[in-house]
Parts: sequence; structure tokens; C-alpha cells
Amino acid sequence: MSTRQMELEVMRYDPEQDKAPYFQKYSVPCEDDWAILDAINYVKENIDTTLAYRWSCHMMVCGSCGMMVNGEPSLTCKTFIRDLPDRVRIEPLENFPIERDLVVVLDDVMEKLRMAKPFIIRKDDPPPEDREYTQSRANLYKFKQYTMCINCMCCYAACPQYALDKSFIGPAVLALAHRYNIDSRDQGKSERLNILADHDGVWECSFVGACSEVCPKSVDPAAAVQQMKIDGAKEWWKQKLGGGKS
Amino acid sequence: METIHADIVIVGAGGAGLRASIEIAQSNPELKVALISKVYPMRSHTCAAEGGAAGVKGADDSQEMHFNDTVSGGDWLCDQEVVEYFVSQAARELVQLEHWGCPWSREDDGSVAVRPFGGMKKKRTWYAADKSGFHILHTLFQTSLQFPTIQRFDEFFAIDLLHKNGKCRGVVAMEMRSGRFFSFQAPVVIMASGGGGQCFPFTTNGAIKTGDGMAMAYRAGVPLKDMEFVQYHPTGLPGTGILLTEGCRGEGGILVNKNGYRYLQDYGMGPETPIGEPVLKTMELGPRDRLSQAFWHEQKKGNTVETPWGDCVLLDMRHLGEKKINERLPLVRELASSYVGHDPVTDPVPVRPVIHFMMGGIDSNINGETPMPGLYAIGETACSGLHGANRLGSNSLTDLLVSGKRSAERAAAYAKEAGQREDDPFITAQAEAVVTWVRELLQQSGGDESIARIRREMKTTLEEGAGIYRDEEGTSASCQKVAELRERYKTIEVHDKSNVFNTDLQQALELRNLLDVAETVAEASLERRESRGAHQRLDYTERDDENFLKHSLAFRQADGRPRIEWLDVTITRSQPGVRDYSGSKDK
Amino acid sequence: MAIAKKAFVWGLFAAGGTLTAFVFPVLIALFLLVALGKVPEGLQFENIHAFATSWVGKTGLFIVISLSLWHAAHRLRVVFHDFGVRMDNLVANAVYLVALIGTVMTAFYLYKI
Amino acid sequence: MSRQPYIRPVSKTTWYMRNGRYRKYMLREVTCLLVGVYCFLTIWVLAILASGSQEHWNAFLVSQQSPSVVAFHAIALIYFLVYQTFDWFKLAPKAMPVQLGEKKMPDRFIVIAHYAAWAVISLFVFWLAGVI
Ligand SMILES: Cc1cc2nc3c(=O)[nH]c(=O)nc-3n(C[C@H](O)[C@H](O)[C@H](O)COP(=O)(O)OP(=O)(O)OC[C@H]3O[C@@H](n4cnc5c(N)ncnc54)[C@H](O)[C@@H]3O)c2cc1C
Ligand code: SF4
Ligand code: F3S
Ligand code: FES
Repeated sequence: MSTRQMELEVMRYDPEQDKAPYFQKYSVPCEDDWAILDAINYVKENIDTTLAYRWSCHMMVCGSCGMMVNGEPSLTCKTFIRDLPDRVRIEPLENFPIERDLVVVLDDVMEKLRMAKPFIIRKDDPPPEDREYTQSRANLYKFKQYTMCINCMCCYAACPQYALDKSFIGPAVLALAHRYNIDSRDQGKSERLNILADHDGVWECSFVGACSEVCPKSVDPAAAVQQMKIDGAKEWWKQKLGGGKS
Repeated sequence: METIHADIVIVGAGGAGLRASIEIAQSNPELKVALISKVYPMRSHTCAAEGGAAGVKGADDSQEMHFNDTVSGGDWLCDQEVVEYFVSQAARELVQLEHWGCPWSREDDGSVAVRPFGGMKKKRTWYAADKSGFHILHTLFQTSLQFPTIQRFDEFFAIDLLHKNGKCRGVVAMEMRSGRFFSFQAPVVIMASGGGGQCFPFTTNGAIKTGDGMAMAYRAGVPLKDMEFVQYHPTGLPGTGILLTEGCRGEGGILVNKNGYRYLQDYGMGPETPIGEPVLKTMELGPRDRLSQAFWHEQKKGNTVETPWGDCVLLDMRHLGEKKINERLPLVRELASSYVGHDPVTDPVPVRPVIHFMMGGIDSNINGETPMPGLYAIGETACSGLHGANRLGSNSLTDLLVSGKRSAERAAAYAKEAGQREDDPFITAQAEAVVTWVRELLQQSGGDESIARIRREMKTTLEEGAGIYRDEEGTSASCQKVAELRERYKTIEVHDKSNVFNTDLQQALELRNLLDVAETVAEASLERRESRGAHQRLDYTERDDENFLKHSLAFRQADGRPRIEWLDVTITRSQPGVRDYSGSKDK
Repeated sequence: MAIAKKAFVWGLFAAGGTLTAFVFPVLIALFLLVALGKVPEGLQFENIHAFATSWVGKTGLFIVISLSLWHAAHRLRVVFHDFGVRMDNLVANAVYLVALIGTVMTAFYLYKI
Repeated sequence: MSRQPYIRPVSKTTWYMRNGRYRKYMLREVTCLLVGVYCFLTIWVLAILASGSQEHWNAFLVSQQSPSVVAFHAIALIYFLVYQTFDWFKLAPKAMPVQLGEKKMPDRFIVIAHYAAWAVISLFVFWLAGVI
């Protein structure tokens, strides 16, 4: 296997030393089959142990390693150097405060996640005893796609409406709420809509669609949000006409 | 340093820690739970599990059969009362998960689907395509969000346990984002910190699996049990060590050597079964230890395929067809295509055995209790005696749930009895001492040892001395090497002096834990002079029930190498027998 | 918390958007034909007048124009926001008012035809 | 203690210059101006019709015949097609997915259905207007 010398421009920021972030260059001999995360790991192991970033699984599933790679929100263990030019710029995910180097502060989204009530809500009967709910594959496949979100937050880094207004709940969390709304086992849809179709909820999305374009797991949050808007509009009429409880 | 009081501290928010925290919050809302995790809960390595979770489902299956598979799969080193309890609770826990919204794959009639798995006589592995662990973890995490009594401390790195008079009293942790230290004081600590596969060079385990909990308990005087049993998974992607789930073979994938020959039939797992019609508990559906060992022999015979990443065999799934692969193994397809450039729909995929799971861990029992009152251990970090000498695939995820719930019940009762306590100056001083040590580690400079180098050497020596096959000479060399590395560790330099998100410091602390774990693995491997399950000795090739139907216990010594003691295995109904994977008697 | 009024406005926006996507190209094309001097038969005074007098024609025209106006108004509100104008209430009132005026004018003229 | 998260500034007025994806979005959004223009043009037409005078109508038709008006309509038509009609059809399957048993109907079918409906509607209007 051959190696290729790549130039990494990595954004650095140590709040105890620096007033503002700056770029540092590293030259890394990369193997052909590396992901950009491997190159960053190489830096950490062999060149500069002070570089701070998050990663764990190296298999596109833990969601830790989201960063901006040449301006695009990317999962670095899924972004291969074979697809990149010789110079690569690596920055922390946009739209989040930078804690240190490539590590961003995620408090805001974590709090929103709780707000969205991403768990099964039952109103009427309790679940069947000692037995699973019956659920058709048709229903499963309806929401399955939205369960694939690994919370990598790339979509938040891509969404300009979140950039402009941090009170917007944002793509991944809304997609997750929608996933529960359309799960046949759940009865919490109107409860969730009352929160998420309020001012800062789905309506702040102007369907830029960037979230879905960058999503490394093909979750398509943009679709979920639009569907939720339709649900929200229906629910509004239902409540106005006295049909639905609020 | 700040002090936080809680009724129960849980270290680890993977499958086990989350299940336990939900149980406590649901049944004992008056108890305050502090859930500490060094990564956000959904980043925990449970998310990487692909294949599924075992629990009796079909009408033709029984708990008895699940019990027998587990015990023989574990080469009779299982504590049988633990296995009995486990199989009795398995299905119930998986149903509970379904009620919480887990997107299990479904049969035509809308019931949950099950798939075959290695070493299991019946189809009983519940799965969610090939992202079972991921969905389990996210379901648990999301479910946990509804309980206000679970207070989370995300990205807090637990460093050491606090204890007094032999009783556990809490844990010291560092908040990564600020570098501040906290002493969590509580009568109960539940250790759910996962495995330590990172002490080996080539592993399916994520970077966070550094055996921290095991090492913390070990340093606090609690023995580590059965550490010599480390599972190799037969089908890892070369280079990265990424796992291709056993589900690949469960669905009908076959393993061939460079001649296209299904070599497993030469290693007691034949006769050959027709391609595309996998037969349970034979050939490709034999247990992991046997399959990995067969690879080793093929490699010695020169029958493996040479690849840029070393010797491999081929996992052929082409006959499954694109539709089935997309439906049941989409992640496998994505991983194999992206990381080694082989699409399983069109090409056989090169694979090789890879370190996957630690059967051993903190000595605990059916209730998660350890020898130290107030300290509980669950999940992969614990060794309750469930997995014996070789874990069957898909028993571990279920164990997270079963042991998580059970230990939570016990721990809650214990915590209520112990009651809330005042600040204890003794405990505070103990915590201060830990912090002082860490601060000194951070300040010390001028040493020429690098964290990366020691880590690399540790990994190499452990693979050499405690790999698929072991012998006296190689293993004792490893023991010495690890001891030497522990000495050299004392002069490492942490170059990053910042307080904020200091991953250099974190890696230094993790390396300390890895070295402790590595040492117990090597020493226990040396002392077990027999071959059993995942522990295979070239110089003691037979199982020796007379002398070694026992758990090993590694105790830390104040200085020098650990002391190994032995503990009898609990046998209730199944006497040691022959592990038969020829498929003959089941027909 | 409750579902915001935006649900209602958005409903009209979405309906209007769909309508514009389907009918505006042909509408613009007709204007283009006129501009090119190729006035089609249907746009001769009698024909178009007859069409606008019929109930079907009246209803159709009203729906298309009013919903399209709402669509445009709502999107314009977002455009203002996207260009950095942050007096959302003022903007909203203004654009919806214009849409309302247009709608009333449409109704008025249609009624008079 | 020593935390001091750094917040990168985002321009509220020029943020869309950052990448092509955003610029395309903005180009789509401003189609609303065209919609407004044509709505009011049509209202003007209605006003003329409401006057009931054929002369006014014919005068209006003549007044429309100039190269600049032609150019305006032609550009508007292309712009509108690209940034509103085609875009709307492309995105429609996201907002309204169709589930057929276990399968989602492929997006392409929904998009094709939209184009088909669009063709029918356009032909119908042309027929009404006597263009064909
Ligand atoms: C690739 C792969 C596939 C697998 N597939 C299967 C399968 O199909 N079926 C099956 O049954 N099993 C499978 N396993 C095994 C199973 O997934 C694991 O054993 C199990 O998930 C471990 O769960 P856990 O809760 O014990 O630990 P983890 O999920 O690893 O969680 C550990 C937690 O502890 C925290 N932690 C660790 N150290 C510290 C510290 N110092 N301070 C604070 N917090 C800390 C971490 O942040 C994390 O939250 C698989 C394992 C791997 C690696
Ligand atoms: S929706 Fe996609 S991009 Fe957004 S957090 Fe989830 S996986 Fe990441
Ligand atoms: S990018 Fe943002 S605006 Fe909506 S469609 Fe996606 S959430
Ligand atoms: S490291 Fe886990 S998703 Fe990249």
C-alpha cells in the first residue's frame, strides 16, 4: 500500500492560552485506505499529543467524530483521504461554541433532545403483558430511517437557520421526535407537537435541506421536519375545531 | 474539589449503566442517581454491537436449551446459577426493550424476528438489522430522558474508587471540559464501565474501551476474575479491526481459505453444510473460540490469503443476494465497501480474527455484588460467571439488561439501608490524595517516555504472549514486559498542560488502567495451565477439570505482580462434557 | 405550550407553493405570448371576460391568486429574516397585510366582473 | 474555571455566501417576488376586465408588447421553472412520502407523477386559452 503526504490545517484553540482560534499545519504520511480520522490520530500519536478531539468507534456509529472537513460537516471516520485533495482543512463543527481545538459544546442540543420527549408515550392501555406489541414491517419501515441518527450533529453544523437562531430546535431532534410520532406503539404525537410545533419548533425550518445533504447516515431530517409541519398544521385545525385535545 | 452527594453513583452509561439507572429511577424515584460517563451516553461502545441479543422466543425453544448452549459454549466455566437466572429473565428484558420502542426487526405476522447465532442451537437472537446494539443503546438512552432523578454527568472521567473500612463510598472524577475534580460520595457505586479490548493491538473495541472500571476496582482491592479469557471474533476487517457481525454467517455467509475450501470442516465443525443453508451450531455457526483457532491453524498451514493488511481468510456472502444483504446486513455492506473496498454483494470479503470481548472482569455474582460491600459491577466490566471461558455471541447484550436490572434492585435496597451520609473527612482526604496524584502526573516533565510508545509496546506484547494460542515462554515474557512498562509509566510526560478537555491527560490515565488490566490478563494466562474455551495453551492442550474447573482471581499486590487465587465454579445441573459442534447428535 | 399560529400560515404557504409550482409557468407563458404579440384566442376580450364571469372561472382565479399571495407573503417574511431583517412581527404584519389587500382586491374585481 | 467557549461569529446578512448550497436556497426563496409580481399583474388584468371595456383590454394587450417586457417574462419563466417548479417537485416526496406496504414508493415515481400532473394542467390551461 502506498502513502501520500497530506497537509492538514487544523483549527486550534486553547481557552487558557488563546484569545481566538488559529490554524496549525501538520504534514502527515497517509495510507491510501485511511479515513481522515486516521490522519488526525496519527498527529495525536506522533506529532502533537496536545490536539483535542472526540472519537471512539471508528465505524460510523458512535457519532463522536463529526468535524468540518474542507468546510463540509463530515464524520471523519467516514471521510476517506482517497476522496480528498492534498491539503485538508479541519475545523470543529460550525454553529457550536468551541470548547477546545476540535471539541465543541453540545449542551444546547442535548437539552433540546430532552424537550422532544424521544420515548414511547402511552395514553390508554398499558403494553401487552409478557409479550411484544405487534408491529407490521410496513410500520417499522415507515419510521426506521429516522431511528438511524447517531447524533453526530453534522446537520446542526449545516443548518443556517440554527446558525442564525439558536432557539430553533433543529433537524436531528425534530427527526427523532417524528420517529416516535409515527411509531405505531406511540400515543404521544399531540403532546410532542404542542411543544415542537410551537414558535421555535418546526416552523423555524425554511427547508434549506442542507441537513439531509450532509447527514452521514441518510436520516433525511429535512423530510421528517416537513412531514412534521404537515402534522402540525393538521393538529392545529384539529384543536381549533375542537377535535383534538391539547 | 467539589463534593457531590448521591444515593447511587453509576459509572458508565452504556447499555448496562443505563438499564440500571432506569430501573432505579422507575422503582425508587426517591433515590438520587448520579450517572457518570466519560463520553455522552449514546457514544458508549454498546452502540457498536451489530448482531443481536439472545432470549428464548420460538415455541420449539426452551430456557433449558439456552442454558445448555451457554454452559457448553463457556466450556463449563460458567456459574450455573447465574446462567439459570439469566436465561429465565432474558426474553422478558428484551420484551421490555420492545415496549420502550426498540425497533427490532419483525416477522411477517408483526412479532419480533429472531436469527441464528454461533453456538446457539435454536434461533433466539433478537436483532434490529445489523445495528442491534446501536438501537438498544439509543432506546435506553432516550427512555432514560424521562426520569428527572437520573442526574447525568456526561464527559466526566472517573479516576479512582473511594472506600473506607472495606466498604465502597464513592468515586473521584474529572470533568473533562473544565478539568475540575469532583468527589462523588455515595454508599453505592455501580461499575458499568465496559470492557478493555484496547490493551490489544487489533480489536473491534472503540478507543474508549480501556478497562477503567476493572482497574479502579482492582486498585481498590477487589479481584479481577477470569481475565485470561479474551474472546477473538473470527471475522474482523483487516487493518481497522472493524467487526463484521456473526449475523453474516447466521444469514448464510461462509468462510473459505485461499483455495476456496471451507476449512472449518477440518476442525471438528463439519461435515460441510450446503451453501446458503446454515445449520445451527456447526460449521460457520460454531463458537467463536473454535473458529478463531481454526484460522490460526490455516495460517500456519499457509492456506490464508495475503492482503495488504496481512493474512486473511474470505467471508463469502455473495450467494445471499443484494436484497437480503441490504435488508439484514446493510451496515456490513457499507463497512466492507468503505474500509477494504470489497462489496459483499459482488466480492468475498477478507477477514481475520480480532480481539472482541473480555469474558473476565470485576469479580461479581448473580446480583452484581462484588466482594466489596457497596460496589456493584455489571455488563462487560464485570465477571459474574455467566460467560465462562467463552461467551456466546448475543448473550452479552442481554446480560447488560438482566444484570443491570437485578443489580439495580439490590443496590437500591442497599442504598436505602445505608442512608444518606454526611461529608466524611476520611473520604474527602482520600479523594484529595487522588487529585494530588493526578496533578503531579500532569505537572511532571522531563521524562522521555511517551504515552503512545508504552501503549504500543503493551499491545504488542499482549498479543504475543496472550493471543489466540499461548505458551509458558511467551506468556511469561509478556508478564515481565508489562511489569517493566508499569515502571516506565512512572516517568511519562503529559505534554498538554491545559485544564480544558485535556485528552492527553485522559490518555495517560487510561494507559494506567490498561496496564493494570493487561497485567492481570497476562498473569492469569500464565497460571492457567490447561486449554479451555478462549484460553488455548500450546503446552497444555487439554482441558483439565481436575485442577482448573475454577475461576482465576487476580489480586493486586502492594508492589510487584498480582497474586492469582482460584475459586470453584458453581455447578447445578450440567456436568462438564464434550463440546460438540459437529452437528451430528442434534439431527 | 401550544401549536403556534404559524401552523395555519404555513398550511396556506404550502398549499400556495404547490399551486404556484403547477400553474405559474403556464401563467407566465401566457403573459409572454401576449408580450410577443401572439394573443391567443382565449385571451380575446369576450372569451376571457366570459371566463372570468363564470363561477368556475371566478372560483379558480380567486383560489390561485389568494393562495399564491399568501405563499409569496410568507416566503417574503422568511427572506427578510434571511437577509438579516429581524423585526419579524413588523415584517409579518406588513407582508400579510399586502397579501390581504391583494386578496380583497381580487375578490372585489371578481365580484364586479 | 478556565473554560471559555469561543463562539464564531455568523453574519446575519451575508451568511449565505458561505457555500453554493445556501446560495441556491436563497435563489429559490426570492422566487416569492416573482409570485407577487404575477399575482398583482393578474389582479391588474382583473381590474381591467372589471371595467368591462373592450378598448381598455385591447389597449392593455398592446401596451404589453415591447422587447423589454418580453425579456422580463422570458427570464422570469426560466428562473421560476428552475428555482420554484423543479425544486418544488424535487422536494415533494420528502414532505409527502408514500408508503406502499413495506416499501416506500421510490421518490422518482412521486416526482414523475408531479411532472405528469404539471403537463396535464399546463396543457389544459393552454387549451382553455386557445393556444392549442
Ligand atoms: C463491535 C462489537 C459488536 C458486538 N456485538 C455484540 C452482539 O451482537 N451481541 C452481543 O450480545 N454482544 C455484542 N458485543 C458485546 C457487547 O456489545 C458489549 O459487551 C456491551 O455492549 C458492553 O456494554 P457495557 O454497558 O458493559 O459497556 P459500554 O457500552 O462499553 O459502556 C461503557 C460506559 O462506561 C463509561 N466509562 C468507561 N470508563 C469510564 C471512566 N473512567 N469514567 C467514566 N465513565 C467511563 C463509558 O463512557 C460508557 O458510557 C459486541 C461488542 C463489540 C465491540
Ligand atoms: S440526522 Fe444525520 S447529521 Fe443529524 S445528527 Fe443524526 S446522523 Fe448526524
Ligand atoms: S437545514 Fe435547516 S432549515 Fe430545515 S431543512 Fe434542514 S433543518
Ligand atoms: S468515531 Fe464513531 S462515528 Fe466516527
